[in-house]
Amino acid sequence: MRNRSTLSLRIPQPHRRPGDKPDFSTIAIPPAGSLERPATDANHRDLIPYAYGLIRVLNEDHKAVGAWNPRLDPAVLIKGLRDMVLTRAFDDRMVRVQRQGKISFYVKSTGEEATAVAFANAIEKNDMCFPSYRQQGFLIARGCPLVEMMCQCFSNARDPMKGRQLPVLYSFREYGYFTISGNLGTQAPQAVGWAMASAYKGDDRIAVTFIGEGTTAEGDFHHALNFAAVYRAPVILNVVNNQWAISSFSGMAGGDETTFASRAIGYGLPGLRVDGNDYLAVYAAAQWAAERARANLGATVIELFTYRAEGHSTSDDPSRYRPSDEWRAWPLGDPIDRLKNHLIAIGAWSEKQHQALIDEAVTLVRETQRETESIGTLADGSRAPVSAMFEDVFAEMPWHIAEQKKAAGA
Amino acid sequence: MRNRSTLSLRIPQPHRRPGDKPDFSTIAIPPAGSLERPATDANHRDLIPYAYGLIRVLNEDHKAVGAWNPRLDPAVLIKGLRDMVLTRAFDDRMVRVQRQGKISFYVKSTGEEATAVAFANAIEKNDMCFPSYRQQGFLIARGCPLVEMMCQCFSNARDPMKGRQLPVLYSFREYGYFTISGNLGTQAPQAVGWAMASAYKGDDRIAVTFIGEGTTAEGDFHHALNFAAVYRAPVILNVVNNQWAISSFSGMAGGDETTFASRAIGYGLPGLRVDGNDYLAVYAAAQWAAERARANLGATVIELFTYRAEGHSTSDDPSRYRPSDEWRAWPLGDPIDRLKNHLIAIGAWSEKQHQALIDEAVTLVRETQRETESIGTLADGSRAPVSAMFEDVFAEMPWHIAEQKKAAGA
Amino acid sequence: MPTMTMIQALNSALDVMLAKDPDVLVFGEDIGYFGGVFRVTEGLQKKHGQTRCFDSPIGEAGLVAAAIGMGAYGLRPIVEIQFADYIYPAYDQIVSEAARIRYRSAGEFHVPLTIRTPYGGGIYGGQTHSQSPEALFTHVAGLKTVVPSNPYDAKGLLISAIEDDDPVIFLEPKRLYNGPFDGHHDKAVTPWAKHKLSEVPDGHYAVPLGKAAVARAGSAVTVLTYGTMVHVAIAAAEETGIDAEVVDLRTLMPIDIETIVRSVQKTGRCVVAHEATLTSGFGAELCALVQEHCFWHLEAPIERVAGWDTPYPHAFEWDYFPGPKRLADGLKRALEN
Amino acid sequence: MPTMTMIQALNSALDVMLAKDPDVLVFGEDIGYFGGVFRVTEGLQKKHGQTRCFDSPIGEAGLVAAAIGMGAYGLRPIVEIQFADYIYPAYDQIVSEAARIRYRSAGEFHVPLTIRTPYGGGIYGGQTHSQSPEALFTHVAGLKTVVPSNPYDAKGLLISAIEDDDPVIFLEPKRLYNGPFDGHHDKAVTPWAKHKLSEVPDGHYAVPLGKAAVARAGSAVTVLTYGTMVHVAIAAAEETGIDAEVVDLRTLMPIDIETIVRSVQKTGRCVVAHEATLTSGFGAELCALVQEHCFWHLEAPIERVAGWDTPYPHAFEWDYFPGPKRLADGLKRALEN
Ligand SMILES: Cc1ncc(C[n+]2csc(CCOP(=O)(O)OP(=O)(O)O)c2C)c(N)n1
Ligand SMILES: Cc1ncc(C[n+]2csc(CCOP(=O)(O)OP(=O)(O)O)c2C)c(N)n1
Ligand SMILES: [Mg+2]
Ligand SMILES: [Mg+2]
Repeated sequence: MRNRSTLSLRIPQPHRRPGDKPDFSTIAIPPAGSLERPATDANHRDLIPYAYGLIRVLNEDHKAVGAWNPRLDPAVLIKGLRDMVLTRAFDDRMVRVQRQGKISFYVKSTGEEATAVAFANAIEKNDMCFPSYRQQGFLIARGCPLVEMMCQCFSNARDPMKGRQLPVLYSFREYGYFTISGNLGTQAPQAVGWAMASAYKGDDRIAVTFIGEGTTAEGDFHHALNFAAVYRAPVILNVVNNQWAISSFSGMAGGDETTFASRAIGYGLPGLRVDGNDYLAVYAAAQWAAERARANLGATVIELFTYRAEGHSTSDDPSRYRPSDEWRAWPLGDPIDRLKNHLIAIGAWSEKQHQALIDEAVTLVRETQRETESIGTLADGSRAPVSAMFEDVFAEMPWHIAEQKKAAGA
Repeated sequence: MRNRSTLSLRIPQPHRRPGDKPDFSTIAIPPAGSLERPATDANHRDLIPYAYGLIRVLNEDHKAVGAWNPRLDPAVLIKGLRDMVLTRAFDDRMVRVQRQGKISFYVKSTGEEATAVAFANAIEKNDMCFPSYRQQGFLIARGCPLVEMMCQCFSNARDPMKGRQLPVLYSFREYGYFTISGNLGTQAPQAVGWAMASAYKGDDRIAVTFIGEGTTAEGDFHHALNFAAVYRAPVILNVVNNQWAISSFSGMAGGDETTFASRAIGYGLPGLRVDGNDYLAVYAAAQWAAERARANLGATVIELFTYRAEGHSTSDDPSRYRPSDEWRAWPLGDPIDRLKNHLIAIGAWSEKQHQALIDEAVTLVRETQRETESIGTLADGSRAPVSAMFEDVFAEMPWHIAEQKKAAGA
Repeated sequence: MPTMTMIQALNSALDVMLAKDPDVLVFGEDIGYFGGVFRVTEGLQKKHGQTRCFDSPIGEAGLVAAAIGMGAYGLRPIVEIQFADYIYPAYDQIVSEAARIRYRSAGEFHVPLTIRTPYGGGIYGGQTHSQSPEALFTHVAGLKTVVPSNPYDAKGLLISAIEDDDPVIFLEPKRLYNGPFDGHHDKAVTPWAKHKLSEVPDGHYAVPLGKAAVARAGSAVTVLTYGTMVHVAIAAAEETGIDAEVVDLRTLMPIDIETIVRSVQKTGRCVVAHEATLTSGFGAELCALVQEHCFWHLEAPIERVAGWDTPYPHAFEWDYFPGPKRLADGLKRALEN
Repeated sequence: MPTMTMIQALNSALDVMLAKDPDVLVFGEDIGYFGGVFRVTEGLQKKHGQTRCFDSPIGEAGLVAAAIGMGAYGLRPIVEIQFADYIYPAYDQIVSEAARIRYRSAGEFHVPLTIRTPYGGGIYGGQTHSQSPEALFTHVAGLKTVVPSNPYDAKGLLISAIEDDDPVIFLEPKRLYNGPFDGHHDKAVTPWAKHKLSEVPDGHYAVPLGKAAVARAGSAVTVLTYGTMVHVAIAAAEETGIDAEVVDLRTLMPIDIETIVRSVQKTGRCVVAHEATLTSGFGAELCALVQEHCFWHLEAPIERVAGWDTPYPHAFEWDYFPGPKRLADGLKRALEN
């Protein structure tokens, strides 16, 4: 008999828990500008290194460097900065509103604003977004009226979802924002189908979807990659790797073994790994992938490497499972600060202007809240009529639902 | 406005259909022995090239060459040859039996015998196989009595599955063969769980699973890869790429875009691409992966590149969707011929011995059929008692099933 | 009028809709070049082109999800699940997504999706080619569930399903594909051509969803059933001489309560029959509805005739299948009291 | 005896079984270090070790499949699905695999698997944190389905489920985790400590599967129910003064038909109640069973009180939830005739 070693079951564990010092020393951060920008029609095999690198544009001196620099007009950058600042102000306010018991639930995107905002600004207006629940920045960048978003969160009489969805699970067709599901991952292969439909019709619209790194473990992520590859669908599949999935660190989704961008390789798709807190890098990667998709060359997977700065949602207390000051140690910093510093470095912005921008955002959000509350809140009884509960199950109400509606006195 | 190209939907199509000449010119076949054999504890990143190469041992002169040569004793090879010949004889006979209306359904493994047989012979007896429906060679190599297999196919009174399963959907715990599901792909993540259990118990048993290339599109294949990677499970995940999934060519599963072995890369697993009709190459790859697994280094994905020589099942007529003589043009040949020629080339075998082996196999199968039919066939009324229909739904029969059993007069 | 088998009728429905509406497309495993394992899509790719009728990877969740995305874009996708037994991997996309998108988006998006799939036993398919999962869909708000029993209805109902703006689960009784089947497996197979409902117009017509048909008029007892079991029920009535009224429900959700109530109030007795396992089958809902709506008319307990509460075992095809004998027993029990 | 909340009782069941049987292990999303979003597994990883209680990737199909493989090896895995609403991706593995492996392998393999999952409404969870999918499991041959309504039963039933050699779907009424809830959402929350069934022994004990309990004795009408609705039914009886007998089914499959029949034969009237959508809900099966077994004792139609046939909408929590008022109306209707 051979001398056999005994097996043991390996359970991945993060190397930092509450009480530990934050430690990101194992994370390699290549210098900005170190990667070439390949042609958008490059063969996927030649793109493999991009799944393991990190596309970065903003360097330590706040300069935009290297081939991936999208060379954007300062006005374009200032719009992006404004969208991010507004997103953060909105998030901050909504959490406060939740703490006051005015809404039941909220999900912040703090620290990851660049991922959604840069994307929204880099693609075309009639492209379609299939979001998870953390891309409010996309909606804000697209100009969705804050009051509509807030009425949704308040489930009040003007909630465009008629009180049927949890706060944050928006649907805004007008702003190219698909109805958010509470079930993780389902949107990704739907985005592929939507993109296939655009190709089928001979249109030029592309789809963009966002999925959390934890959710890449769902079968639906695989289906998205596989269908996108097989039918060469014009879709961009973003993995927002914010390193946490509620209490589970990214290693639970396989992140200790390899990058999430590398998931693309096995389907013959390009996978780009991008500094998700670098507005310019995200913007550039989005442009690259959109150009490739529109040229009928199919899908791109983009891993947006970032950090979930706050709790998973208002129901979560992250200090139970990770050092509470980790975000401050996160080497890729804060996307808002980084873009602000860049704009200042190129002479297009100042601290004063920035403070004014924040003040303006905070005021706007405060006024929106006032307007929303003047319509009403679920807590004080403002909501869609009870009859709305029975509508839209089908296009036409069948007899049994009509009877139930009657029984409910609605 | 930018000048945009119009999108179009791409539907993959094989480059050969009925009436066309078989054409495998696009398939690159590297020479035998051209790949190094890496250490079994190599880092997965360094193994990426193996997902795109093709591990081959038997060369054009029927010699075993290169680092992957497992240097097996001729007696060991002759056992493998015998197992393959017997598998083919069994398959041939069962199809005839089906055509005679004695069984309802059958699935051949012709042309792919090496994939299952070499594996069975390369791993240990108490390792566990989670098969699809085309690994009868594994069972035969493990010494499962043919009469038990045949009784299952005949659904007769001695069918060990008590008439509950379609022919071919075996379960043989004694031979380390997990109960086959009619639902594709479900066995792969189950194999991972079984392997996790072995590791949990500190045992040294490993699991092996087989999945068709078409079935890699199921979510369960992804779950198998992901769970195997995350928990570093001692499991070997084989993809039998026989290039067809009923009428669908491998491009429908993404095979036009990249190799199936490369699916491993995105999970940080090694992926080996192997000449599936080269008994020695399959054996060697199995040994490599088993050694790695037993050393607590986790899973390996192996793409076994082969060709489905016959119809999908007895319900299928492949001449409807592919050139009927394709198999003859298949450049990797017939696994039985190749091993036979190798044994002859090394002076351990002769054409005469081979013919005797075939005759012996045919006789054995014929006698087994006689024995089986003497027990009976479903068509002539031999089967498990009707009460068997109601048993084993639960460990203990609940009242409502007992009542139904009574109502059925069973 | 031409006569058609159920396969031809379904093929014709797809053909008509592909020709009529450029937003209709059909995809699924093996359905393109090959024409499907039951040949329902035969010739459609050749006639309408590769992007109108094509193969899919073997990933039921992915294919339903892709169809949902297409539906959201504005297309009218029709997908085939090769056997109803293989629909479960897509169950989350069907239940959590297709069924709820209109509701959760307050009507901003909807999914005009048709999922066709062969169901039921009678072909020695064993436990994974014989299942009848209809009750798993009728429980889900937002789905319609349809089961035809003859070529004429099959075509008309499939056209209605495709034209419907909500997701429809369209269950095709595979044992009826090539001929009516009354459960007498030992008798010679009857061709559809001999059945009056095999006369099928070539062009477009619709059989409305939500409307049952009285397949056999009678006054002694009502049989509520659908799919293959319609023929079994008629056979049981003829053979026993029991004057049963056989209601072919055709659509399970929304159910045609009026036809049900009218019949049961007339007969005062009721048998519900399906191939699916008894417990929590759709027959349970029918029992509940009938006793709710017709309690004071019922002269005996409602009898259920159904598949046993076991998987569908290969060697026991005709012991499992609720054939004319079991149905006749059910009719007799319903008349006993 | 200590009093426990339902969470503590469930935690204690897991703790006892982890200590007793080295082949028991627990895994699921966020259940290891963190202790689960509802804290049911709190402290178990610390006490029993990382390989006994650990996190899983977010892939419900994968986690159930892995547990099936473990069960085949000889372990007794317990998995948590974070919310019952997220069980659908695992539906194929549950229905086609866990439920059928014993049968299809003729007993060679079996799967002693327990799937725990919080279900039901009452916490403003919206449509994807409030569902009651029990009927989707009771229809499947080979699965047992259990729903406790109090801490004592929760612990005893969970231990029975873990020790059972077949797969058990263990549905935990999440609204009862921290206290009994009778549907009066506007009243102050009652703690479990005030309820007699919060007295829970520390050690091992079993409440057998397949046995109902009479939660309130009565003679005017029988209420068949389970989970949260047990408390609602009791409240409705107390508040209306209707002498209802409330049967807490506890196990839905296999169902305790004797207790049901005994009660309905006594009262002659019956209401079935659940949170799940009405159509094809488990209440339909209860109606069918009751009218089959007690037809001649029934003095009025069986009434169903259930969730509406819509998704569970966030802003209409208490319009959707079948609270004491709807239950009282059901009782009255059952007594009217
Ligand atoms: C199918 C399904 N399983 C589980 C959940 C519960 N859940 C909600 S969010 C979440 C974590 C997701 O993490 P990740 O994908 O990384 O996204 P992030 O929250 O970090 O943006 C989990 C497990 C769910 N909503 N749906
Ligand atoms: C979930 C599921 N979907 C579809 C089928 C129908 N089906 C049976 S075999 C098969 C093709 C499988 O092809 P592949 O995986 O390449 O295996 P091979 O037959 O070539 O060995 C299909 C589609 C099934 N059995 N299960
Ligand atoms: Mg995350
Ligand atoms: Mg194949």
